[in-house]
This record gives sequence, structure tokens and C-alpha cells, in this order.
Amino acid sequence: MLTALASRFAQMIFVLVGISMIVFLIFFATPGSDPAARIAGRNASQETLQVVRHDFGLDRPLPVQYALMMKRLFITGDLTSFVNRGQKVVPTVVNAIPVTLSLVLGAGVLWVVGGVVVGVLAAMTRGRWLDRVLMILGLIGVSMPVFWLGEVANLVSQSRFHDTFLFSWVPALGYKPFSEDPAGWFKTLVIPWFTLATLYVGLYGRVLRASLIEVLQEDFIRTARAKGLSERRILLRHGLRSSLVAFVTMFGLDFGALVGGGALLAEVVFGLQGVGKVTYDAMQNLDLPTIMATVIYASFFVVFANFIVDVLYAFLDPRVRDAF
Amino acid sequence: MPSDPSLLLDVRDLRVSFRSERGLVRAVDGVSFSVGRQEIVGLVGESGSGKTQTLLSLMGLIDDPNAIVEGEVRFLGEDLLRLPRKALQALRGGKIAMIFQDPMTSLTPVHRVGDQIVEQILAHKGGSRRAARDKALALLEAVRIANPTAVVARYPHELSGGMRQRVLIAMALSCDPALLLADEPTTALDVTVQAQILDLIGRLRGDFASSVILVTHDLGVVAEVADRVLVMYGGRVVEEGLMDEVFRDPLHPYTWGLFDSIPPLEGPRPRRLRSIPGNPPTLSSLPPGCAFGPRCRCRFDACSISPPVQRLGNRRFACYLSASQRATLRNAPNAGAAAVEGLS
Amino acid sequence: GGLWAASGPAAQAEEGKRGGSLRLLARAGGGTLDPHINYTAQYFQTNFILYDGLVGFKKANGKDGNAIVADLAEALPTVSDDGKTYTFTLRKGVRFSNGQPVTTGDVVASFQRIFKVSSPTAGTFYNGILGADHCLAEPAGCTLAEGVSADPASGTIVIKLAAADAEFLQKLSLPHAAILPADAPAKDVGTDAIPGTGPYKIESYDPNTRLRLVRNPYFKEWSKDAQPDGYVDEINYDFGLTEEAAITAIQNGQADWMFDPPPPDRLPELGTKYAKQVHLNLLAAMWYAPMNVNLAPFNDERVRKAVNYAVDRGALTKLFGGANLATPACQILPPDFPSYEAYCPYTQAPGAKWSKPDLEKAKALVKDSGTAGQKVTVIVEDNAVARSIGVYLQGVLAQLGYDASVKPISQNIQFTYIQNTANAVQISVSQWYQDYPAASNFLNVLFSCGSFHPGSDSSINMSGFCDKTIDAQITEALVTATKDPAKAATQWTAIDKAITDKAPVAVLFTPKQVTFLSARVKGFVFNNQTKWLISQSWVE
Amino acid sequence: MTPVQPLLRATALVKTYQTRRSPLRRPSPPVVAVDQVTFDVWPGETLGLVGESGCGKSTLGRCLLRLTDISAGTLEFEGRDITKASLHALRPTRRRMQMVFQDPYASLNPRRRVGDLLAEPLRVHKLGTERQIADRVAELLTQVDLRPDHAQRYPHEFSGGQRQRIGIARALALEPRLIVADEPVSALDVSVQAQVINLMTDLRERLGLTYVFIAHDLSVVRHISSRVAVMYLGAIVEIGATDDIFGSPHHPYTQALLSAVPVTDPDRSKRRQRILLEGEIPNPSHRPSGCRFHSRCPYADDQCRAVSPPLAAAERGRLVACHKPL
Amino acid sequence: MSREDRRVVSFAFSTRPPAGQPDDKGGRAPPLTSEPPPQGPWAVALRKLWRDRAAMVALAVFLVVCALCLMAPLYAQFIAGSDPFQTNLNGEIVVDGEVRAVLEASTEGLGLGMTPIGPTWRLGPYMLGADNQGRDVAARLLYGGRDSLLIAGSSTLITLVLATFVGVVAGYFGGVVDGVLSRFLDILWAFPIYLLAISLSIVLISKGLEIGPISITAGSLALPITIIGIVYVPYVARPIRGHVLSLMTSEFVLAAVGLGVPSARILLRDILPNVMTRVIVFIPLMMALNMLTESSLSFLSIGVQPPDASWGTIIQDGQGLLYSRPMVAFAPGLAIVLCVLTLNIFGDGVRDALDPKSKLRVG
Ligand SMILES: Nc1ncnc2c1ncn2[C@@H]1O[C@H](COP(=O)(O)OP(=O)(O)OP(=O)(O)O)[C@@H](O)[C@H]1O
Ligand SMILES: Nc1ncnc2c1ncn2[C@@H]1O[C@H](COP(=O)(O)OP(=O)(O)OP(=O)(O)O)[C@@H](O)[C@H]1O
Ligand SMILES: [Mg+2]
Ligand SMILES: [Mg+2]
Repeated sequence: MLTALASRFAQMIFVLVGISMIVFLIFFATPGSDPAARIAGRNASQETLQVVRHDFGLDRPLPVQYALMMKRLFITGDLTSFVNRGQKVVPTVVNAIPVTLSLVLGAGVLWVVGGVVVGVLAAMTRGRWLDRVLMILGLIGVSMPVFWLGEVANLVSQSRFHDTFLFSWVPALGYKPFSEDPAGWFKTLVIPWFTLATLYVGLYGRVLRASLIEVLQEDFIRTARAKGLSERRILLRHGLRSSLVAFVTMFGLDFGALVGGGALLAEVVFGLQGVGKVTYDAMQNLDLPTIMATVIYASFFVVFANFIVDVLYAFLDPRVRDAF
Repeated sequence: MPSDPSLLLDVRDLRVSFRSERGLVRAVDGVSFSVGRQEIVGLVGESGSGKTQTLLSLMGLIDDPNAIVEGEVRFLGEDLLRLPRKALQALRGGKIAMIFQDPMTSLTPVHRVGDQIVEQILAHKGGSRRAARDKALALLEAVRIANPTAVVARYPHELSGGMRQRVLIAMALSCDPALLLADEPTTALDVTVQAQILDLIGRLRGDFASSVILVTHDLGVVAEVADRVLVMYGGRVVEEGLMDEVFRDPLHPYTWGLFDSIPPLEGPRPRRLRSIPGNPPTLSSLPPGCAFGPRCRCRFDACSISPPVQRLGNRRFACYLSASQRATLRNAPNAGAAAVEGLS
Repeated sequence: GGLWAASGPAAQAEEGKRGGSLRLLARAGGGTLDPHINYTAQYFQTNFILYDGLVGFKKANGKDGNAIVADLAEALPTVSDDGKTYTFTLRKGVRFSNGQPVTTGDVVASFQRIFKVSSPTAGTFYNGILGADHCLAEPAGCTLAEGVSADPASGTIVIKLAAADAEFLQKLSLPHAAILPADAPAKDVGTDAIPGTGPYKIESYDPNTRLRLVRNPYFKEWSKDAQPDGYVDEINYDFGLTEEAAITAIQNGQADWMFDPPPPDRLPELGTKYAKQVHLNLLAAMWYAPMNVNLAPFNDERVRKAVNYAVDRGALTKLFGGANLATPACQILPPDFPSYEAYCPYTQAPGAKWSKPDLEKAKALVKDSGTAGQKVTVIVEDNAVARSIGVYLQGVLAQLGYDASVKPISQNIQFTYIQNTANAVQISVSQWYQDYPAASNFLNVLFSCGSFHPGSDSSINMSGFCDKTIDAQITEALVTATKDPAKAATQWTAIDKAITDKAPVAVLFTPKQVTFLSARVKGFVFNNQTKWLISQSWVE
Repeated sequence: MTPVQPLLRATALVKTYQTRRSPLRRPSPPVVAVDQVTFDVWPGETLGLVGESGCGKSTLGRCLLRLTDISAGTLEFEGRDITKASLHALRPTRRRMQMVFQDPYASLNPRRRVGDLLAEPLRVHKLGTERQIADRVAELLTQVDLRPDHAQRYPHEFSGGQRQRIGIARALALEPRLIVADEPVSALDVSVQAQVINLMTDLRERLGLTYVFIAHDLSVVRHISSRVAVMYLGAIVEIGATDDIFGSPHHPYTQALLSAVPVTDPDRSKRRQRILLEGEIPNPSHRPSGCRFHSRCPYADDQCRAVSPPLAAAERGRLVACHKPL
Repeated sequence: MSREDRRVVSFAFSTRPPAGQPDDKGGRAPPLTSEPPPQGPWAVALRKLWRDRAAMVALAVFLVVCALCLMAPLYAQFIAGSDPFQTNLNGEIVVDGEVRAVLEASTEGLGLGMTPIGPTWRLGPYMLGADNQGRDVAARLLYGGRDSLLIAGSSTLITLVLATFVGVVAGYFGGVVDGVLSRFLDILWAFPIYLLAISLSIVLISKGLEIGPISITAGSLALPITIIGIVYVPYVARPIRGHVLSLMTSEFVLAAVGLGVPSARILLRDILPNVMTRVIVFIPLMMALNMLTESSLSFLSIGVQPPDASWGTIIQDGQGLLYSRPMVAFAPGLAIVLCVLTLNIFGDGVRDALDPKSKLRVG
């Protein structure tokens, strides 16, 4: 277990270093990215520019700059933004995490529940019209660009039907911290949750259905039938329980990817200042330190999610558990 | 014919067919047989001859929506094919239990084996978990598992094939079934382990007062334990009789072929085996008449019409051959077959 | 007519109500809080009510706001005859929001700090102060010993310039010359607020979520003109919402104002259903298309003129939201600006006003130049309006016979990107907003040889326009201004025309500012420098 | 008596599998799939190789043809040491030794026509023009009782028995001297199994082939082999002439194996004294100490538990690895 | 260890194609004497696909959309109100005998803003209305579809070619090659997809791409194609590598080794054809995914650059008109949904026909 953790950790470090280098190089390959001019401000004199460049260490060789940046990011933790000067990037990312987590967690609950319901219903009515309808609906959900759906949802709930009883409760876009205003937190997130979940409900429903159908062909299901168990018990305790392995794996990876910035589009559309949005803004500004922090955070999350999934997998599937 | 009350199971004209793109596939085509109390009936036949479908249909376990199951299956007087779902469910795993071919895949991998046994006991007998657990331990002991307390807490993958098959048997026995359906229970096991399992099945009759239908493709396995044998080919029973009689004097050319195909383990070694030419039939394109006709070395024109079931004492077989023809053809060299074999 | 209706002086006559809070919105935060460094319109607006200079623009409506009044100084300074020495007397009893009194030491330190923190305008606005060159070269050791001196006893401050500067007081009125406590860190404070003297102080700041202003407990109104007290108790400035979302929020009464211009599709709605809450104000600004006079095909004056002739400025105003939001313009100086005199050579009937594009003439000029068929890329900012203008220009260039394409670049990068000659930008779309109301702020800043720095990201003369004659005229006008402002004004008018004639840029239109306030906000004051004067509105 | 050279000579062959090191797995000890196996294969004979599942039969078969790398020991084919020969150097040798696989479904590339599959070895070894190759393919198909026009078909259009014939034909294409057949009939139905066994017997006689015939079915092995080697947990525990082994097994394992085979003769089956082994084959990565069979051996004593018996000559042509052969 | 032999046989029987009716010669002919003509695995899969009604309908719809878009230059000018790429700020059209400006200035209240003409809902100019530059939305939709489809198709090609190459090379050569490639894939994999795409886009869109002889100018359509093509490589390469690894241990590869077939030939003749089925299964699913990705990138304005348009850029344009002319954003969104939906349904069909065991996920 310990060696497993250690080697995972090594792998994680490797990936993170790789990614940070790529980001760093991409940034310096970008024209117009000399942050000095933008840091210095409109119409700054050349002397000022030079001073700024020196202050920010932008006149040092690239490897030195990279090392310094990593040091300030990981060791001293005082790396500051190029755009919002003085803004420490680490707390910025940390502050954005609850927003993203709120969004993704809520949506995750919705789509897991929805996916299970859809998947089980479809598998049970396999080949009949309910199955077909659910699958087509699911596919439509999968096929919609999330930002488009979000825009439409905004149009409907914020403007067109805002004055009707249906949507009059909908607050302005933006995030309200749970600690300050739990009701507001919930209200602002309901529509984003549903929007994000729409995409995944179909996906998960389909995957679960396929996996259930596959599992239901298995010999052990026949054994369970021969044991005289009720269909419901067979489906839930033997079928679903076995299918859940694939389901949970997928959830872990998607969750990791979303928390790691994949929810960017939803965050942009719904004005949620989460990690994705912070990253997006930073990319727009070519704010290297922030990009660096968010990308590393994001990839950390993806790698970490991979790890958690492996552990969960082992937890759910006793055959893998022994490997630990 | 009224069903005999001493019979545990009486199957009449059982048919299992599947609707498919290429028409009706008759996997089981008019099979009739019966099982007495504490009797072990062996069901042999090649791959695809309908053995498994026969067993599954008895318990209503064919869940393919395209399947049609017809006929009559009387179990203790009740027609299983017409039993309501609930009643059938209560019967499954209760009065009738089944074990399957592949012990590696027949246990749910994500639950402990003990729980899987307990689950069945609770489903049929109710009672406390604790009692069910004790019962499970007793059963595991009965199927000669060395350390039952440790084994109940294990997951299937932690057990060897033989152990799993034992667990499955224990599970099948958990509700004292009157009839045990065993679908090739030893095929996936090594000979040494197979011997252990067969030994176990042979004891069931005494220890649990169960009858067994043992499906296999291995005549040797039947010879080890069965009282009576049914030989299936192409979805039909081609020969039936007491095991001793059938093995001593097989009546159907297919049964001959089966015996001849197995190299002997003792005595002189023949240079060549007398094999059955051709390939096992594809059910969707069975030849008209006798299904075995195209591969039969004794085939003649009448074979294009389904042969009637002949009776000889307790034995039945489906073939036109008369006793004298059989006597001459049984040990004759591959007379009519030469032309057929090369063409397979 | 109806244009100015909503912002009439009647509003001011009402008695304001103290208390309550405002919720302001912006798509993003505006960067550092350091008033000496931040150079965004967004934070200029708040810095005007957070900080004071020795002098300041009058916090009044419209053009009145161009006037300079004494702020932390008791009165406007006395200026020596040669125009090089300014003497101020510091007001007494003013305190910073941390309770410290404002002293002459703070003033001196603040001027040093401009250089120590490398204020973006240190080298352009304040380089005239004696000793500034030293400070620019070596900011850390900046003393400005000769340039800025103070007498704590009398409270006088003397600022000496190397040369007379007619615009010096205006420069001093900008937040970059704000007076800060002497102990303010000599570096960019970033997200940490520096105490100021205005009616509000910064309570908290996170560039990603919120800037929060509350009342400065030490503030006592000393001059209604220079720094009037505010009405509301607190101001929450929230970041992150899209413009669409912000508009909706204001309409639904969930917010009070947004910094960013409203998206075009919402304008009709604002103009009708919410007309009472909308205020339109002419801006001292221009949208223009700089053309690189050092790169083909725009190194040929005929081509630049052709573009000017061909552009349908009327159509362009449609992209900006219609004729009531933008006025076609051909010349550099915006209307209502000092030295402005309507002038438009690039139209079907050349004269004072633009009427119609002259495509024939444009095509003839291009044909003349023989440059048709060349590749031209228009670099625009990546937002809806700029992109559509870019696409429009691309269409015009294509009509003129060029192989044209558009390249939208992230808003934040485009401005520096198009300045650097290394990026070989041929033509771009940009905007220029005044820093202070002086003709030189357009003509000198944008078109003098001095503001062209090849290879630098900071080279505001994007056209690379450097005309010796015109440069001489500019220098002369700057000098004249110190002695004879009236004469200088006419000189600037001539320069405006001369540059327009050389066509280093195609001026497109003069935009108007749309201010959309929630229904509960009353008391709208629009100052040319500060835009909406937040402190002068109250909520009901 | 002219000394005949063995066709194939394996000396102390060892094959270990290092279980894949995955980040999540704790490294488990390597699996010794083949452990110090020594034997000769003589020209013209059929050596049967029997043993329970997982005892290393297939692995040994693959080692013999150098289809996997050999961990230790030496392997000589026709007197040449090919233990370490490179794949390239092996190519000429490949023509004289071939393999028939167990799974008639997995051993034929489903995406290639049968004719193509059979022509492949000929093309690779440049044996003739395309015409000649086509003729040879037809000949091969006929040889295994298929029709030449079957060359146009894809493997999935054949039944298991027919596929196994194709596999045999492919092995024959290069006219090898040695064929290692890895359970060529265990996937087949009894009736078809007999056909394939007959085919292989016929071919052996017609083409003078030498077989190493791997199987777990003792009656099949008895039928086809002239000599039999019994494997247990990676090692040969007994080897000798077929009739000797079946007539009087010397190793307790061989004895148990033989007694466990169900026979079709009901009388004999009832008469027989069955030896029921306890337990199951141990995991090859955790082999018992001493004699590898002691954990299941009814006769095991302390010596068996401590000392591993060598494979020693018991009588002429008979080797047994047991401290007290029966 | 289990002996699955019996199962294998019965499985094969149930999946065997129909053998022909037995020859009538005396009714004694064994089966397989008059079989149907040889059926390659491809033919079998195609037939299976052909019988999948849902997949065929989806394919048909998708092809119709493709055809409509690709042939736009042939007919669009007859029904379009404007050139799809040229601003038409001063245009006018006649609707119901009434001359109307394409961009109508607001005349009420303060008279702010311009509203493009809305859908006329009849076959002809401005069927779906105009966008903020007065361009015919329907015409843009058709032309934009060309780019969307082109990007989806080409980037899929790039992904699959690269991924197949990487996956096959890594799986086949193993060792150091596999190590290096896999680590590289790990990095790409852990790089959140949009962040990677955005990073690449920002650089490339302002600078273009120049690697040796390949040179793509900034703003070219080839850029989004390349970017989208690259970011999904790990998603495809990993399963392909796994597939190759499993093929490598398959008996037929072992058989080829045993026959002395050189590795290059094994790779080409035995591994690649088998990998191809999975690659093909990826095609429609990747196209669907890429189309969505393209729209997202364009929405973030780092995809297709004006004057080129794709459905994503049209949505982005329409975003600015969402409240007054929602159709501008609606129509391309629906077009995307339609294409992605049909591609997914068709992709399911292809998978079922070719490689039912591959567990690929859409989206
Ligand atoms: N769901 C189904 N649809 C169509 N045909 C089926 C179906 N299930 C089974 N069959 C066919 O029914 C026939 C009988 O199958 P069954 O499983 O009973 O054979 P078996 O004798 O048990 O063979 P094995 O020894 O391989 O287990 C087979 O040919 C098979 O192809
Ligand atoms: N590639 C491999 N990696 C690791 N272990 C392996 C590998 N191949 C085989 N083994 C192990 O080596 C041992 C011998 O395997 P092998 O396949 O040779 O047995 P076998 O006698 O042929 O069995 P069967 O009768 O099932 O075919 C087994 O324990 C198996 O698990
Ligand atoms: Mg079966
Ligand atoms: Mg094997």
C-alpha cells in the first residue's frame, strides 16, 4: 500500500512537472505575451518598462524563471499574478475551489441519481419503448453543447420567463457562498446543476444500461435467478452492484476532470467564479502565474482522481482489492 | 398417459425454440423424460445439442424474449411451465436447484460467498441471519470444504475452481432440493478435481435425498454416477435407458459413434479411432428427417423422414434400424461413412 | 433633444439621501489597487473617490468637470513666471482613512513613490519634474531633491519643473498623483489597499470576486467641488458576471450598475422599457483603425486615404448600437474637446461632417497605388463589437481589392500586441480615451515621433507615424500653450487637421457612454474624468 | 546400434514469468512456469505431455519452439543450440519446427482469408512463385481434408474442427520435422476430436512427423503418444513409454491422475479403486518446499516435505521424480 | 484455471453465419457443400450495420445535413439574403410588400441599438433572420456547417492517425518506446482538455504553427483542426495501445512468430487490420465529440476565426443577440445537436456491428 502510494506520488510529480513545463514554454512561445508592457500599463515609458521587467525577473534566462516560479508556487507560496498585481495566485485558486466543488458536487449528485434511474429503467425495459425514449433523450442530452444549453437556460430563466411563477425565484447569476447564504447558494446553483447534469445523465444512463445488460448476461445472474431471488434483488444486489464498478470509475474520472477545470464552460456561462473561470480569465490575460497555478491544480486533480478511482475500484471490486 | 406419482419430474414433449432472423431455431425439439426420486439421470450430447436449454426451461430460466417454451413439465404434479412467476420463484432454489458449468463465473464476484449462500436461505426459509449463517457453515462442511468459517468470508476469486463448484453445490443444497439440475458441473475442472466433485454428487442421493439431472458431454462422467442416461442430438433425445444397458449395448448409431470416438484408457490401442464424420449440426439448418442422418454411417433413404421412437424394454431410441441391422452394422468397418468423412 | 433628457441638472437639485449600499458589477476586476499604478478606466473611477491629489478635477456634471480645483492644497498653486515653479499650500486637518493626518512629508513621499513604484505615467506625465530622469533611471534611490520640496512649518510644497508645462495641473489631478501616506510601501501594493483621503476606503478586495468600499470614518468634506461626501454607506463591486447577466441583474433590481458597456442586443430594450434608468454621455474618445505607415500597403498614403474614404462610418455606428450611441468621425480630436473644429475630408462631400463613403475615390486611390492583391490582416480585440468592426473592415479591404483577413486577439493582449513593431501589425482597431482634457493628449501622445518605440510593447503611436513637420508643430504648440493658451488652441486645431490629412489612422466614430442604473439609484452626475460619479448617487 | 541424435534436446529448461509490476500491485514472487525440465524428443516419436491446468504445459511447448524467451537451461534442435538464437537467426530453423494451438478461434487471424493464412509462411520464406504458392495452399487444404476452394473463406466461416485443420495445415506448410501441438483437440467435441486425432495420426505416418503432443486428456494422450511425460507444477515428474506409464505408474501423481479419469465402462468404473487427491494444485508462485507434490500426496513423509526428489531413472527409459516410486 | 473450451464452441455456433441449405443430392451431402459466397468480416459487419434501422436513419439524416452544407455554394445564393461572410449593414429586403432594413434601428424611447431582422420563416432571403452584421443566418448556417463538418472530420482523421500510430508503436515495441510514449500520453491525459486546447489556441491563433515543413498561418482553419486533433490523442491512443498489447499475446500473433514472419509484417498484416476495427468504431464517435469541442472552442472564440464561420462561431455571434434574436444562436445549436446526435446513434450502430466488445464512451 505504501509503495503503491509512493509510486503514484512519483507519477503524479512527473506529470505535474511535465505539464508545468509545457505551460511555461507555451506561454513564452506566445507573441504579445511579454507581460512587462501590460504590467507597466498604457503608454508606459521605456524606462518604466525596463524596471518592471527587472522587478518581475522577466530579464532572467528561462530556466531560472521557471525555477523561481516553481519555488514561489510550491515553496514560498507567494507567487503573484502578472495582471492583478499583488494577487497571490495560490489563495486565488483555493478560493475558487468551493465554487467549482459546489457546482460539480451538486451536478454530480443529480447525474448519478439520474443516471442510475435512467440506466436501470432502460435496462429493465430493454428493447421496449421506454428504453428507446430514455436512450434517445439521453443521447440528446449528450449531444448538446453545454454552453449553449446554459445560454438557453439563462434566457428562459433570467429573461423570457423570469417574471412567471416558474422562474421568479431565480436569483441573478453568480455565486453565493454557502456559509453566508445557504438558500441563495442553493438557488443560484440549481440551474447550473441541472444544465451540467443534463450532459452526464444521458452518458451515465447509457453506460449503466450497457453495463447492466452485459452483467445480466453473466453466469452469476443466472445463478441468482436459479437461487429463486426476486427480480428486483437480482437487478440491484447482483446486477447493479457489479455494474457500479464501471460507473464509479467513470464518475471519479469525470468528477476529477470537472473539478480540475472541465466545468469551465458552465462556469463561464453562469458567471461562477470557479477554477475553470479563473483559468479562463487568466488565459485571456496570459496571466502566466495564475495559469500555472490553475493548470497544475487541475492536472493534480485529474491525477488524483485517477488514484482515488483506483482505490475505489479496489474497494468495490474485491478481485482488485487483493492487489493492495 | 397420466403421470406416475412416484416420479419426481415428468417432462412431456418439451420444446424450446428461438425466433431468429433465419426462422425458428428449435434448440429443444420434443424432449420427453422423467426422473424418479433419488435418481441420477445423465444427459449427454455434443455441444449445441440442447442440453442446457432443456435444463433451463425446466426452471423457467430462459429469459430471451424470443424464446418459446412449450410442452409439459410436471414436478410433483404441478406443471412448471404454467406456474405463476411468484410460485416459480419460490420453487427455484427451493425444491429445485441448479448448478452451472463454469464455477469461475457463476458466483457474483462482488459478494462474499457466505453471504451468497445466506441470501438464498433467507429468501426461501426466512429466519435469522445467524441461523442462516450456521446453516451455510454446515453445508460447506457437508461439501467437504476444509475450513468453512474462513471460506464464508472469502470472495469468489479467492477460491479455486473446485472450491467454487463446492460452494455452488452447497448453495444449491441449502434449501434441501428434491431435484438438483447440474449443467456440466465438472467440465471446467481438472480430472483430479472432477473426481472429487463427482464423488460429492454421487453422495447427494444418500445425504440429501435429492434427485439429480446431470448434464455432460463426457460419457465417462455419466458412467461414474448416473443411473439412467439420455443421449441428445440436434435438440432431440436419440436414446434413453438405464446407464448399464446403454453403455453395454448402445442402440443408436450416434451413441455408437460417441463411444467409438473415445480412445480407450486400457487394453490395445487402435491405430485409428472410428470417428463420426462431419460436424455437429447447426440448429438453424437441420436436415429434414433424422438430424443425425447426414453424419450417420448407416443412413438410408428413410432417414429423411423423422424416425419414430422405438422401445426396447425400458429403453427408447429414435432410429429406423432394426435389431438385426444394428447387430451387423455395429462393428462393421466404416462402411457407408468413407464418402462422408473426407468432405466435412 | 431627448438625448440628454435623462441626465438633466434637475436630478442634482434634489436632496440626496444618505445610507444604503450600492452593488456594482463588472466582468472582471481591474487589477492592482495601487492608485499610483493602476491605469484602468475601471479603477480610475473608484480611485477618484478614494484618493485626492493636491489639485483635482471639479466633481461636476459634464464639461464643468474639466475645470481644475484645489483639493488637498488650500488653493490652486502660484506659478512662477517662467511656468517652472509651482507652490502649493497643504490643507490642514485632512486625515487619511487610517487616522493619520496628511502632512507635507506625505506629499513629498508620494511624488517620490510615483517613481519608486514605476508608475506607468512616471516617464510620460511626471518626467518634467526636476530630477525625474534620475528617478526613472534608478527608482529605488529616488529623492526628487530638487524637484519637490516642502516646508512642514508653513505647509508649503514647491514643485520645480525642467520646462514649463501647460498641462501640469491636469496631470496632477489624475489618481497617479494621489497623495498617499509616507509609509505606504514603495512597491506595488497589489491587492492591499493604501489609505486614502476620499469619502470611502477599501475594506476588502479579491480581484476575482469583489471590491468592497465603505465610508472613510475620518473624512470631513473640505470642498464640495474637489471631493464631495458620498451618499451611500457602502459600495460592493462584484466581478465575474457576463454583461448579459449583469444587465439582467440590474433590470431585475439585483444590482445597480455595470462597468462594461451593455451588449448590443439589450440596447433596444434599455432604450424603451428602461429609458428612465439610462444615461447617455458623449465621451472624449475615439474608435479608430491605426494603419502601420511603415508596412505595405499602408506605407502608401494613398492606401490609407483610400481606407478612410471607403469606410462607411454610418454603418459602423450601427455595429456599435446605432446612431444615438456613436457619431461618425473623421478627425482625431473628439467633439466638444478643446481645440475641436469639425473637419471631415474623407466623405462624398468633404467638409465639416461625414455624410457617405466614397468608394469610387477609394478604389481609384488603391488602383493608383498599385497595391491591390496584397495580403492584409486586421487585428482586433476579441469582443463582439470589435470583432464585428474587424469583419466589416476586412470586407471593405476586400472590396478595395486586398486579400484581407481578420484576427481577433484576446482583449487584454491586443492593445500591447498591436503596438509592438515586432508583430508586424498592418492595421488594427483600437480606442483612445482621454487622460485629461487637452488636445495634446490625443495629438501628441498618439502621433509624435517620441511615442514611437520600435520593438517595444509600449509604443502607443501604433501607426509608427513620425512626420518631422508635424512633430515640430506639436513641440511648438506645447510651448505656446504655457504662454498663450488661445494661440495654442488654434495651433492644435491645425495639427488635428494636418494629421487627419496624412491619414495614419482611420478614425471611425466617437462613442457615447451608456450608463444603466437600477431603478432605485438617484442623483446621476457624469463627469468627463470620472464618468458616473458614484459618490454623488444615492439609493431609495 | 547407431546412436541416433535427438531431434530436440531440452536441458534444465527454466521459464519464469515476472508478474507485471503495476503501480498498485505489491510485487509478487515470479511464477516459475517451467522448472528445470530436461528431456529429449527423438525423431519419429510422439511425446505426450500431460498435466493439470496451469502446470506449465503450454509454456514448455512455447519454450521448445522459442516462442518465448527461455530463462535458463539450454535447448538444442537438430544438434544446434538455439537457446539464445536471435529471432532472425531462428528463421531457417522455424521451417522445421511448428506449433498447433489449443484455441481454434484465437489462433487464426479473423481478418485474413484462409488461403492468405496458409500462404503467409510460404511467402515469408520465399518458397515459390505466387502460382506455386497457390497450388501448395490447395494441396495443404486437401491434405487436412478440406476443399481447395475453402481458401477463399474467412476463419469465422468454419467450425472448430475445421479451424483446427486449418491450423494444422498452416503448421504443415513449411514441411516441418517437429510439430508441437498444444491441446489441439481439447476445444473440440468428442466426435470431431476423434477426426482430428485421426488426421494427426495419418499425417505423422505420411509425412514422418515428430510430435510433442500436449493434452490434459489422458485417454487421448495414451492413444497418440509413444512416450509420455507427466508434468506437475512446472516440472516433469515422470516420463516413459506410454504403455509403461499407463500400465504401472510409478509416481503417486501419475497414479492419482490415472485413477481419476472417468471411464466409459460402467463395470470398470465401479470396480476401480479411486484415489481422491485432497486439495488442489498449489499456486505456481508459491510452490511447496521439498517435493512439489507432497501437499497432495497420500504417501508424503518428512523427507518429501524437505527434499526435492530428482528426476531419476527408475527402469530402462523411465524416469521418475519421487523418493519412493510405487 | 478454467477450461472454457466448451463455451467457446457453443458460442461459435450461435454466431455462425447461416450455412446454406444442404445439397439435395440424395439428401446425403454433408453441410457446407453449398455455402453462401465467402463472407469477409467486413461484409458481415456491413450487413449487420445495414440491418440496424436506427443507425441507418441516423446516417441518412447526417448525410443529408452534410450534403446540404457541402453543396451550399451551388444553391445558397438563391435563397440567401446576403453573402454569408460579407457584412450587410445597410441592406434592405422586401417582406410582405414592405421594404425593411435588415438592421432596424430602434425608434422608440432613447432609440438605442439595432435589431437585425427576425426569421421570415419562408424559403428565401432571411429565412432564419439576420445576425448583427446583417448577414443571412440561414446562409451562414449552411456555410458554417461546412467548416464545422470539415473540422470534425479532419480533426478526427488527425486524432485517429496519430493515436493509431502512437498506440500501435507503443504497444508493439513496448519497452523504452512504450515508456516514453505512455508518459507523454499521461501528461496530455492529465492536462484538462479545455485548458490544453485553450493554451494551444492562444499561442497558435496569434502566431500560427511552424514545425519544420509544416506551416499553418494564424487564423487558418487548419489550426482548430490540429488543436482538436491533438488533444484527444490520448483518449484514443490508450485503448488502442491496450488492444495491441492484447493482440500481441494472442495465439495468432504467436503463430505468425512461430512461422518466422518478420515483425514488420506481423504489425502490418496481423495487428493493424485488427486494430482498424476499433479505430473505425471511433470515427463517428470522435466526429461527434470533435464537433462539440469545436463549438466550445469557437464559443470561447479560440476556434474558427472570422471571416470563416462554424456553427460554434455563429452561436458565439448569436450570443450577443440572444435576447432579441435568439434564433441566431438557436439554429446552429440545433444543427450541432442534430449532427452530434445522429453521429452518436450511427456510431453506436457501427460499434455494435464491428466491435461490440469495445466499451467506448461518447461525450
Ligand atoms: N438465445 C438464443 N437464441 C437463439 N438460439 C439459441 C439461444 N440460446 C441457445 N440457442 C441455441 O440452442 C442450441 C442449444 O443450446 P444449448 O446451450 O442447450 O446446448 P448445449 O447442449 O448445452 O451445448 P454446450 O455443450 O455447448 O453447453 C444451440 O445450438 C444454440 O445455438
Ligand atoms: N504471460 C504470463 N505471465 C505470467 N504468468 C503466466 C503467463 N503465462 C502463463 N503463466 C503462468 O504460468 C503457469 C503455467 O501456464 P501454462 O499456460 O503453461 O499452463 P498449462 O499447463 O498450459 O495450462 P492449461 O492446461 O490451462 O493450458 C500458470 O500458472 C500461468 O498462470
Ligand atoms: Mg450447455
Ligand atoms: Mg495451456
